[in-house]
Amino acid sequence: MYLARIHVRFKPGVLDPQGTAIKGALNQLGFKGVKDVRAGKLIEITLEAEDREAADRAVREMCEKLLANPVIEDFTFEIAEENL
Amino acid sequence: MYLARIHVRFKPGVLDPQGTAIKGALNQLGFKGVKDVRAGKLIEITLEAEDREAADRAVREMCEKLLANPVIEDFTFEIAEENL
Amino acid sequence: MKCAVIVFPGSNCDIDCYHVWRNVLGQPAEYVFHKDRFSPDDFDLIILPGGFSYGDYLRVGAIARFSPAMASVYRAAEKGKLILGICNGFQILLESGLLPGAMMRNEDLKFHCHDVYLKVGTVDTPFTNLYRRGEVVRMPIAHGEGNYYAGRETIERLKAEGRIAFYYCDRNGMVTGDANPNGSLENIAGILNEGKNILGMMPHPERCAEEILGNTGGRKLFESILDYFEGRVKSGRQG
Amino acid sequence: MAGRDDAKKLGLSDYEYEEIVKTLGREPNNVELGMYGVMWSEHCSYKNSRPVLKRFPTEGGHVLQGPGENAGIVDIGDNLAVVMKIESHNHPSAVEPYQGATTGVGGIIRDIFAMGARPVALLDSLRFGEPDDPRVKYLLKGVVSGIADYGNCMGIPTVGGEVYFNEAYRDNPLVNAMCVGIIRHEEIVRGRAAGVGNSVMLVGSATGRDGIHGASFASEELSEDSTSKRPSVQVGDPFMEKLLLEACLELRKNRWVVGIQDLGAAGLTSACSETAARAGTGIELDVALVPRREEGMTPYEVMLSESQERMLVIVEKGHEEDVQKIFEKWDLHAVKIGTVTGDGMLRVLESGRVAAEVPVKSLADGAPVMKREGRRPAYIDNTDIDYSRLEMPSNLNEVLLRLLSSPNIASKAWVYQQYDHTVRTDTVVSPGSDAAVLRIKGTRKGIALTTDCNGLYCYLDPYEGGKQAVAEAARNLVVSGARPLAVTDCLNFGTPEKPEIFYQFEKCIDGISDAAKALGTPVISGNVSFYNETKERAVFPTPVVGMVGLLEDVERHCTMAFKKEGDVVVLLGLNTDELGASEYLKQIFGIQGGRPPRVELEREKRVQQCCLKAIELGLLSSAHDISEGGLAVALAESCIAGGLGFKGEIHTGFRADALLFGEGQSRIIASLPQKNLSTLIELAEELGVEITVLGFVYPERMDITVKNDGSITGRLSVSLEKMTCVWHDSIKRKVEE
Ligand SMILES: Nc1ncnc2c1ncn2[C@@H]1O[C@H](COP(=O)(O)OP(=O)(O)O)[C@@H](O)[C@H]1O
Ligand SMILES: [Mg+2]
Repeated sequence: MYLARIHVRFKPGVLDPQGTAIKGALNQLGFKGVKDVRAGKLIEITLEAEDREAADRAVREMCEKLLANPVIEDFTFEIAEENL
Repeated sequence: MYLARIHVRFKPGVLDPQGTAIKGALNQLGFKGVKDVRAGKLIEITLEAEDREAADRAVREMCEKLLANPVIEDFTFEIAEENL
Repeated sequence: MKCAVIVFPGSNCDIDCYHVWRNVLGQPAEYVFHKDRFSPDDFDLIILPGGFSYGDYLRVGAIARFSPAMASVYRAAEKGKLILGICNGFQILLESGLLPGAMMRNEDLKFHCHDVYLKVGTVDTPFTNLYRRGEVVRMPIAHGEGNYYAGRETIERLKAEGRIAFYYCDRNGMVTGDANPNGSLENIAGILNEGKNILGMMPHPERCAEEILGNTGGRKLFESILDYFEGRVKSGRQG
Repeated sequence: MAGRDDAKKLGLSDYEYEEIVKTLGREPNNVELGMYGVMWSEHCSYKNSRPVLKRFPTEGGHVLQGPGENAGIVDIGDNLAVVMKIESHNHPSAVEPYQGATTGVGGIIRDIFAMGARPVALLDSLRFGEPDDPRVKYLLKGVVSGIADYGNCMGIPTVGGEVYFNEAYRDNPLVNAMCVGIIRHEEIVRGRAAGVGNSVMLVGSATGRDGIHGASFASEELSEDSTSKRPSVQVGDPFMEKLLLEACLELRKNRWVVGIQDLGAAGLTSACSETAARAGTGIELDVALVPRREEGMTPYEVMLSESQERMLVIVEKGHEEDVQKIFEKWDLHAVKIGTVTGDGMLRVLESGRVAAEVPVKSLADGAPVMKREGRRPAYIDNTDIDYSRLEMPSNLNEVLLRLLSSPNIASKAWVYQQYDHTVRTDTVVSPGSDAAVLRIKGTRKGIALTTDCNGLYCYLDPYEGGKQAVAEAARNLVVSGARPLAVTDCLNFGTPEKPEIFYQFEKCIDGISDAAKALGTPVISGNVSFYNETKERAVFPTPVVGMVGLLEDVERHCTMAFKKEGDVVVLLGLNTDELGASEYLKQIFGIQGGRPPRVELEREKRVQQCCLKAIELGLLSSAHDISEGGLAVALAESCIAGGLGFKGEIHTGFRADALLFGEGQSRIIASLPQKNLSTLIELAEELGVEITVLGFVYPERMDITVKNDGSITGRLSVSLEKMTCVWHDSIKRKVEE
């Protein structure tokens, strides 16, 4: 069993209204040191696969096909093996 | 400058309709090996702080006060030092 | 002129679109369930209605595009059939690549339900031919993610090719920042594909097509479609 | 076995525990006790309120279903009926505003489609502390976006409601949601487990551990450690509910459907015992058959889970697969979990082994009724104000602007523009006027909807306040052109064990009952929410009245907006010298006191008849009832809504501020073309209604001169632009700054 942790982020240059709002709220709460906030998605997938490489291939395909929108988003992921 | 990467997830047992919908879509797309999907948030914060410990303290407080909803969510984070 | 209204799980403007085409325009309409396929020749117009297909989970419109009915929509699109995506339907068209760009959350992160003014950007299309160029039309919006985004190049192309169907504007037709309800680039409210047989728009013409609703600004859009089609039938150019 | 101490932890008294032992003839086990704990909580059993609720008028020519089912039903002719109900989700929303509100909306929608009706509208009635408090802002934003996200996704327009701000609600916000459906008579389904041998099926979401003991939680005061009760908070999934809705509406078309019941508070326990109790049957079910979201759940947890988006369906034996087929189409599961029995027991098995066995009647209807005594609170007799000591403000323009920007009077657009109120293309009058009006496609008819209640009035005089809530609701419908039909009510109060609170409760109900009788609007459904109390402080008594009215011809609807320059503006009803409990006293003098305005029901009825008749005859251009802020604010609202002004002169024997800002009841301002005036005056005289010409619709400004015996006692002159500006953005400015 594999556990994939996927990060989906807005591409550089794409405005991130949610990140901006969070930054505003943090500053208002008194966190003055906050310079920048980016909001993205965390998607964690438990999957069965032949081996690590197959898992890797599958997850990449999932990201490309569904999990990230290439017009506005980038993705990265890491995969860990799980013993259940 | 520090870069904090924060993960916010639903607590175990809390309904995650988004994760369920993604899993359904992946299965429908033919990714049969997918056993479970959990959807969460990724928040990345660039902040200034005295030192690592101060950054750590600040980020923890942000999570508790704003970024995670303690009623239904847990958070974890990691902090890296950035040279700008 | 036969219209298909696609019903995705979570669609909720399907009955409204059906109602307008069937009862207001008096034309045949049918629902097509997302699990069903159809042939490109079965319908002359396909409407992708508003709503929250698949709960809008992950990204608006992202999951709907894989449904069997959408496979038929792609084929119909290729054959030049008219396709109208309203609100969530527009979002699905973007996700499926039938229209360029992407949709983001409204700039203020809030859902917006109110009337807006639209400036008609082009009248040289099957969907807008009865409007006057530059005409100001009032229509309701109701969305949380109508903040249109595309790369510079795409935007320039849309403009150059006359593919921006509607801009958000003020009551005098001025395209200003204040008149932009959601942060959409260039105040874009609706765009066309290259062939101009596909229109995606955030405002809801089906919600303003009857006197009793206090606004008939959207009715001309449906009448344009019918007019275009009947013109083609007459001149024998159908198909 | 479970003993007295366990009972106490579940909120059951020693006496109640004894009753349970007597009924069972033995000590209950842990599962059984848990089931009693929730079913006998106030939230499910109404044990404190039931005897008082009997005072409501619940019958009338149009009522097809009164209280006791999932929702009430009232006939509107053409073989159609309106299904409606209102419900509170106060406690969950205080802890987690977003999820609390979403699940509240989800729950009330299920009540409507459980009856077989398609939900066509939502309304929300909200109360918060003062909006400059950061915690209040957080609650308000969370609640509003929760309601929006759920209702919008369901495709049900949220067309009306209220928002009030008062310190009294600071720690206990009130979140009441009302849902309205339309149904053909033959499609009505009831929540009954009839027919021994029939199958009991569970449909919709899988069951998890969420919300266990939610009902008991709603039956307690909030305390510091309410936040540690957090597992009681459930997460809503509107997408799932949308599928469930469509599937259930397909299901209802079949004759073999015996009953449908939503799973709300107390989950399976409540759904099974109530459906069986209504039909006089029993149910045997096996928890092992219940689809789970989590592993290792005990029978206790399965029976008490309040996981959302689930329904119980009772079908004739042999039709289980037909049900499954319908649900499969919508990618939902439908599982047979049990059978209707004839022995009157709710028998819970776990893989065949008996885990609990309890008589359904005792669970559903057996909670010992508490005979509470009310005691008139001392404060009620100390609210008098010596008005002569209040100095008349020198600048009435400033007073008016101050009132228009008060969050209780200012535009609620910041709230309702987050709600989709135009989906379904039936919304003829959108939020922002007195009542929402919806057309009914395929007919000429329309319905009008509103919710109303002034908590301060109810606090200062519970009986008058209760009456006023009904009178105002009816008036809001009438000015929209609708004949009031029926009431659904949500009674929000403090802790009923306190005699002063119970007094408020009883008196409010008496007031509602008397007004409902007088106006011919029976109470067909409702909900009670007690324990809205923290740190010794209770909310204002807040009996929210939801009302539906009928327009035979929806084209003949009316709004409050002035329509045309030159129209005459008239007052129907009498101005009274009543400043008590007004927003004016609160905003300008910081006083929340005095006697609230009295409703004289006979006059109210006549004024309403006159207005309705005038609208039906097509005499009026606009009509608007006078409520918070009084005559001046009502005129300003008609100006703002129409983008026009007003100019007039008003004669009075009493103080100018009482005339302009007093909240005397049974008054309506209307505008009409000059040529209709004489007909209107005749009509008013015929019906014995006072009518006064106030002035005319003008462009751009509102100018009012108040005269007493020929001499000027007050003057208002404000530009439309100024009024619009302070009124329009006030809430947004307060909440978002
Ligand atoms: N929470 C809300 N949700 C939807 N509409 C609301 C809400 N609060 C107020 N409104 C709308 O704003 C308008 C004014 O509300 P209110 O001042 O309570 O009216 P009234 O005094 O006539 O009862 C009404 O149309 C009402 O439906
Ligand atoms: Mg009113």
